[in-house]
Amino acid sequence: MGAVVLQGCNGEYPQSALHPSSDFATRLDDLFTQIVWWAAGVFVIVEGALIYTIIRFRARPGAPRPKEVHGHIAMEIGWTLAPALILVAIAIPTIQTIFIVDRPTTDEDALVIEAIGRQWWWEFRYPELGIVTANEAHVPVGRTVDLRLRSADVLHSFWVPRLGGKRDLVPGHENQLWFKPDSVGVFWGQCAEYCGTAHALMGTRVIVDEPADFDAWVALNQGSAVALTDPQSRAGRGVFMANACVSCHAVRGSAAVGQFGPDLTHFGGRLTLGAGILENTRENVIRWLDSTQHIKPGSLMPDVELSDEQLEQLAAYLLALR
Amino acid sequence: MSGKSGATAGHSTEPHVSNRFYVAIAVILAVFTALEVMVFYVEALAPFLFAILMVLMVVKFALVVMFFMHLKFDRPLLTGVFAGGLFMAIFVIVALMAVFGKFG
Amino acid sequence: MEGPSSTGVSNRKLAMWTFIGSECMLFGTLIATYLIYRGRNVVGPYPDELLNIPFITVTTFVLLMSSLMMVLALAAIERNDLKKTKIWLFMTALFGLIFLGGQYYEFNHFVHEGLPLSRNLFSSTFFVLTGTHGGHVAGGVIWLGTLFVRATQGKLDATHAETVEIAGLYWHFVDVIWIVLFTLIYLLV
Amino acid sequence: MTASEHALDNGDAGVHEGLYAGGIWSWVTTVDHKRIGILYFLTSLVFLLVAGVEGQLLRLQLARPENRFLDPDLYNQLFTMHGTTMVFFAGMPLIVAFFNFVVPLQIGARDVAFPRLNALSYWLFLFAGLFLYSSVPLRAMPDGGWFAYMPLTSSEYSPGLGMDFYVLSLLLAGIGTIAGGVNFFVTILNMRAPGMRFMRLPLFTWMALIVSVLILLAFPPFTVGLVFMMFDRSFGTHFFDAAAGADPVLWQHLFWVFGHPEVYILILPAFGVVSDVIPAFSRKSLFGYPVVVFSGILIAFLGFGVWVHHMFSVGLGPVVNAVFGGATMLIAIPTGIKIFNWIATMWGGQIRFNTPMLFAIGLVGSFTIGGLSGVMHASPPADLQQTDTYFVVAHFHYVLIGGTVFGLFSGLYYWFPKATGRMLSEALGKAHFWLTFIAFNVTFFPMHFSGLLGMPRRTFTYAEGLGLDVFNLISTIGAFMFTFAFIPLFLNLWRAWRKGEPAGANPWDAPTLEWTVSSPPPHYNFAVIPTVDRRDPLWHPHIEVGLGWAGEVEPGGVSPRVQPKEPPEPVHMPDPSYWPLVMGIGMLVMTAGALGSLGVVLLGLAVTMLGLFGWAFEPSESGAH
Ligand code: HEA
Ligand code: HEA
Ligand code: HEC
Ligand code: CUA
Ligand SMILES: [Cu+2]
Repeated sequence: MGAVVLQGCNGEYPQSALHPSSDFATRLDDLFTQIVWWAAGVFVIVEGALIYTIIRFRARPGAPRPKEVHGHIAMEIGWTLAPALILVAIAIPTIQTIFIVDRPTTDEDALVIEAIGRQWWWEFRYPELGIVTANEAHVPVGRTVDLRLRSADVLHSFWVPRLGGKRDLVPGHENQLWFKPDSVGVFWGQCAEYCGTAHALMGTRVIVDEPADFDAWVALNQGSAVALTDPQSRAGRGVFMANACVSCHAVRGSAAVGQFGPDLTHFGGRLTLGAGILENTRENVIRWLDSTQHIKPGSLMPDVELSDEQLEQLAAYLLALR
Repeated sequence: MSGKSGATAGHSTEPHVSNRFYVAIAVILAVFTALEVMVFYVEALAPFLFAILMVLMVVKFALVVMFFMHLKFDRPLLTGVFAGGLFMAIFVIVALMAVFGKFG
Repeated sequence: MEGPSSTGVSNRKLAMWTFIGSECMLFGTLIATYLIYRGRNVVGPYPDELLNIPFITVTTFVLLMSSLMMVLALAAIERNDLKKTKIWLFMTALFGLIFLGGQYYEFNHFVHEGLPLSRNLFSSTFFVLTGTHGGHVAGGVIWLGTLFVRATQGKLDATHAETVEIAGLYWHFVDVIWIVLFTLIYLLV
Repeated sequence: MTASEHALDNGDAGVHEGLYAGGIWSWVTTVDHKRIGILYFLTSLVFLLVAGVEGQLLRLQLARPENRFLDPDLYNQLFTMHGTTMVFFAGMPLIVAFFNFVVPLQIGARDVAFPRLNALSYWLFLFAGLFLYSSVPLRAMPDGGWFAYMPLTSSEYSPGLGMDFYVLSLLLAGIGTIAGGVNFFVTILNMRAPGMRFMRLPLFTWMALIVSVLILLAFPPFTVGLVFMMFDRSFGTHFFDAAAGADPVLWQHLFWVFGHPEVYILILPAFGVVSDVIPAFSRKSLFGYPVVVFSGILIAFLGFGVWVHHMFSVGLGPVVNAVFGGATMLIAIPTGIKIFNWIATMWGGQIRFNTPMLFAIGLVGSFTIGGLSGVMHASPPADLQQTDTYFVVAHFHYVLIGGTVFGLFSGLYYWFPKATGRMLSEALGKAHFWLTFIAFNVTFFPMHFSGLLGMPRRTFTYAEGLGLDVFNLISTIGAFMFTFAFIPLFLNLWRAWRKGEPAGANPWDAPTLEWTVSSPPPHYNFAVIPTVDRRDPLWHPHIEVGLGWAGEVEPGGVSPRVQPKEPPEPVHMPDPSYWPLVMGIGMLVMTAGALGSLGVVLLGLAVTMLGLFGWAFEPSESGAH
C-alpha cells in the first residue's frame, strides 16, 4: 500500500483520541484526563508504599521474628473509604457526561447523515440533501452532525477519534452519535468492531469544511455525474458499462445502478479509495482495479480481468467523475 | 463443622413424614394446577392473571422444594446452596429483561 | 471417596444440590431468552395459535404426580420396603416416559402445523427451552431405570436410601422447572 | 520457636519414587489429585507456549506498518486462537492444576470429594484442547475473536467449520469445568480436617472456593449461549438473527454475563497465591485476614453485576451505561483493600526475596496498573475512546499477565519443592522474574499509547501515517524478550528435576498444612488427619489476635505438627480407574461427530454411556464402606 495519505493536514496523529477537534471528543478527553490524574495519584501512593515497604522491611540476618499484627480496623476503614471517595469523584463527571453523550442531540439544526456499515466500507447518505456517497463524509465546521448508524451485515463501529468516541452499528438497530466539529481538516477514522477479514482496512474520513466549501460540495454532489470531455474517459465509461461494474456500482445519470458497492457518481472527488486505504490517484485506481484482492484481501469486490488499456481508460473515467 | 460431626453424615435429620402427608402435598399441587388453568380461562380475571399465576407458581415451586426435596427438614447449608443459585438466576433474568427494556 | 464430612451432609448429596444450584443458572438463562424474545416473532405461526393448554395440563399433571411417586419410593426404601420401592421407582419412570411421550406428540404436532425448529423466533426459543427440559427428563428416566433394574436384582436396600434420595432430588428439580415453564410458556402466552 | 523444630522431615522421598513411580498406564488411570494436578500443569504449560507463540506471531506481523508477513485471515485466526487458548486452555487449567495439587493438602484431606470425576474433568480439558487444535491441520481455525460476536460468527458470515470448532470445543471444556466446580466446592466445604473452620482456611483455598462458585454460576449462561450459537449455525434457528426479530446483542450479553466473572475466575486464585506467599516470606501472618476473605467474596459477587461494561459502545442508553459503569467502579474498592492488606502484611515483616515473593511483589505492582486502566474503562464515556483499541489490550494483559500469570509463577516457585521434593535454583528464578517483568512491561506499556493514538485492536495492519510505528515496534521487541524470559524457567525446572537440592517438608518455613507432609507427599497425603486449632497452624502456638479469631485448642485432636512416617492404620484410597477416560473419549467422539455426522455422535453417545455405566458399577475404593 505504502501511501501516506494526506499526512500533512493532520499533524502527526490523525487518528488520535488525545487531540480532540469536536465538542464530543473534547468532553471525553477532559473526563479521561481527570481520571488519569486520580489514577496517577493512586499509582504513586500504591507503588511508593510498596517499594518503601519492601526496602525498609527486607530481612536482616539475625533479626527476631516480626511482631504479629493481625489487623487494624481503623486502617481497614480508611483504605475502604479513601478509594470510595475517589470513585465518587470519578463517577460524578462520568454520569454527567453519559447523560450528554448517550442521548440524542437536541440541536434542531443538526445535519443528519446516515452511516451504513458494510463489509468493509461505509455508505453515507444525507437524507435531507439527497446525497449518497461512500467512505468519506463532508461536514461543515461548527454545525452539529447527527449520525444515524445502521449495519447492512455484521457489527461495525464508527470511530473517528478526533471527533469523538465510537458507537456500534448493530443489525436491526439504529444507533445515534453526534458531534460538533470545531476545526477544519481531514479526520481519520476506522471501523472499531471486528467485522471479518478486512476489518483492519475499513477506514473512513470525515472532512470538515468551511461552510462555503461544504455548500459547494453539496451542490456538486447533489447532481448526477458530470459530462465527460476527453475521449479517454469516454472510452472508460464504455468499459465500465460493458463490464460487471454496473451490477454493483451506481453512477447517477448513467445506466449503472448497482447497489452492492459504493456509489461512484462523484468518485473523482474523493481523497481516498478502498475505504481510506489508498490515496485516490491514477496509479492507485489502476492498481485497485487490477488487483483488488491483493490490495484489500477479502474485499467483496472481485478482481476483474481487464487489459492495461482498459484499466487506463477506466481510471480516467472514474477520476473524471468529480 | 468440626470433627464432632464426623460420622453423622446422611439423612437422619428429617422427621418421619408419612406417605399421607406426601399425598396431601400432591393433591395441593394438582389443585393449584387446576386453579391455574381455570384462572387462565376466566376472562374476568384477566387483569390479575399475571399476579395470580405467579403466586400459584411460586407456591407450587416452594412446596415441591420444601417437602418433596426435604429442604425444609434438611441442613440449612443445602438451602443456602440452592437459594444462592436460584437468586443469581432470578437476578440475571430480571437484569437481562431490564436491559432489553421489558419493563416499560 | 466418602470421608468424614465437615458439614454433616454427605459429599454426594451436597454435590447434587450444588449441581442443582448451577442448573438454576442454566434454565434461568434459557428462560430469560424466552421472555426477552416473547412477542418479537415476525413470521407465524405464533404461540397462541398452537399451544394446546388442555393437553399440556394433562402431561403437567402426570409429571407432578411422578414427583409424588418419587417421594413414595424414597419413603419405601427408607423403611426397607423393597417391593414398594420397586413399584414406585417403576411408576416414576413410567410417568416420566408418559410426559416425554406427550412432549413428543406436541413437538410432532407443531412441526405438522408448520412450526419446525428453524421456522421462526418462537420455534427456536420454544423448542430449545422445552427440549432442554425434556432432555433432563430423559436423563432422569434412564437414571431411575437403572435404579429400578438394580432394585429388581436385589442390589438396592435401605443402605442405598441416599442413592435414591439423590436421584429424587434431581427428579423433583426437573419437575420444579416444569412448574415454572408451564406457567411462563403456556399460561402467560 | 522456628518451624523446623516442628516440621517433621519424613526424609526425602525424592523425585523419582513415590508420587512419580509407575508407568504411563498408572498416569492414565490415576485418580490421585496430586497426579491430576501435575497432568493439568504440564498440559496447560504446553498450551501456554503454543498460545504464546501465537501472540508472538501477532506481534511479528505488527512490528512495522503495512507489513505483509501474515495474511489477514491467518492473523484473525491467530488472535482468536491466542485469546481462546490463553483463557480456556492455559489460564484456567493452570489454575485448576494448583487447585488440584494444593487444596486437598491445605485443608488436610486425602483427596478431592470425587476423584474419578476429577480425572474426567482433566480428560475433557485435554480433549477439548486437542479438538480445538485439530482445526489447525484441517485449516479451519476459528476466526471470530475469543468472544465470537454474532452475527459475524453465524453460518452466513462464517461458513466453514472454524466457528464450529470454537463452539464445540468450549462446550466440551465447559462440561469438565463445571464438574470441576462442583468437585472443588464440595471438597472444600466437606473435607476439611477437624478444626479447619472457614475462618482458618488458607487464603488460596478460600479463593478456590469462591472461584468454584463463580464457575458454577458463570459457565451455564455461556453454555446456553454456545448452544444457541450451535443451533443457529447447524439447525437454522434464529436466536441471533435480526431479520427474524431477534437481537444479535443478546449473544454479547450471554457471553459477558459469563465473561466478566470469568476474568475474576482468572484473577482470584492468583490473589489467593499471593495472600499465602506474602505472609510466608514476610514471616508474618496475613494482615486483616477476614477482610481479605470478604473482599474476595465481594469481588466475586459484584462481578456478576457489571458485564455491560464490555458493551458501552453498543448504544444501550444512558441509564444502563450509568448503572453498569458505577457498579464496575465499585469493584476497585475490595480490590484495593486486598492490595493495601498485602502491603500492610509486609510492613514490619522480615521480607525474604525468594522467587515466589518476587513474583508476588511483581503482581502487586503490575496488577495495580491494570486495575487502574480498568477503572478508566469503567467510565462509559471515557471508554468510548478506549474500547476495542490497544488501550484495552494493554489493560487486560496487565491484569492477565501482571496478575494471573505472575500469581501462578509465584505459586509455581512456591509449591514446586512440595510437588517434587527438590528446590529450584534461586539464581535462575531471579533471572526468570526480572526478564519476565521487563519483557512484560516493554511489551504492554506502549500499548496504552498506541491505543489512545488510534490503533484499533484485531487489525492485522495499520497505516504508516498514524504515528504508531514506534510504539508497535517496542511492543514487538518486548514480546520477543519473552522468549528469553522462558529460558531460565525451563532450565530451572529441568535442572531441579535432575539434581535439585532436597527440599524437606517445609523449605520456606511456611505456616499452612501442606507443609507438614513430606515432599513430595505420600499417596495418602496425611498419615493421620491433623486437627487444626488455629489459622497458620505451623506458626505461633499462641498468638494475640486483632481482628480475627482468637486461638483456642480443641481437645483430643492430632497436632498438625506431628505427622508419623507411616499411617498407624491402613488408609483406604480410591482405586485407579479407566472409566473416566472411556467416558471422556466417548464425549470427544460425540463432539467430533457434531461437526457433521449423526452416526459418529451416536457412536460417541454409546461409548459415553458405556463409560458411565462402567463407572457407576465399579467399586470405587477397595474395601471401603
Ligand atoms: C484477570 C483479569 C481481569 C481483571 C482482574 C480485570 C479487572 C478489571 N477490569 Fe478488566 N478486562 C479483562 C480482564 C480483567 N479485568 C479482559 C480480558 C478484558 C477484555 C476482554 C476483551 O474485550 O477481549 C477486560 C476489559 C475490561 C473492560 C471493557 C473495556 C472495553 O472493552 O471497552 C472494562 C470496563 O469497565 C474493565 C474494567 C475492569 C475493572 C474496573 C477491573 C477491576 O477489577 C480492577 C480493580 C483494581 C484496581 C482499581 C487496582 C487496585 C485498587 C486500588 C489500589 C484502590 C484505589 C483505586 C482507585 C480509587 C481507582 N475491563
Ligand atoms: C492469560 C492470557 C493471555 C496471555 C498470557 C497473553 C500473552 C500475550 N499476548 Fe495476548 N491476548 C489475550 C490473552 C493473553 N495474552 C486475549 C484474551 C486476547 C484477545 C483476543 C481477541 O481479541 O480475541 C489477546 C490479544 C492479544 C493481542 C491483540 C491482538 C489484536 O487485537 O489484534 C496481542 C498483540 O500484541 C497479544 C500479544 C500477546 C503477547 C505478545 C503475549 C506474551 O505474553 C506471550 C509470551 C510468550 C510466550 C508465553 C511463549 C514463549 C515461549 C516460546 C517462544 C517457546 C519456548 C519454548 C520452549 C523453551 C520449549 N495478545
Ligand atoms: C461483485 C460486485 C462488484 C463488482 C462487479 C465491481 N465492484 Fe467495485 N466495489 C465493490 C465493492 C463491494 C467495493 C467496496 C470495496 C471495499 O472497499 O472493501 C467496491 C469498490 C470499488 C471502488 C472504490 C470505491 C471507493 O469509494 O473507495 C472502485 C473505484 C470500484 N469499486 C470500481 C469498480 C469497477 C471499475 C468495476 C468494474 C471493472 C467494479 N468496481 C466491479 C463491488 C464490486
Ligand atoms: Cu467493520 Cu470492523
Ligand atoms: Cu469485565
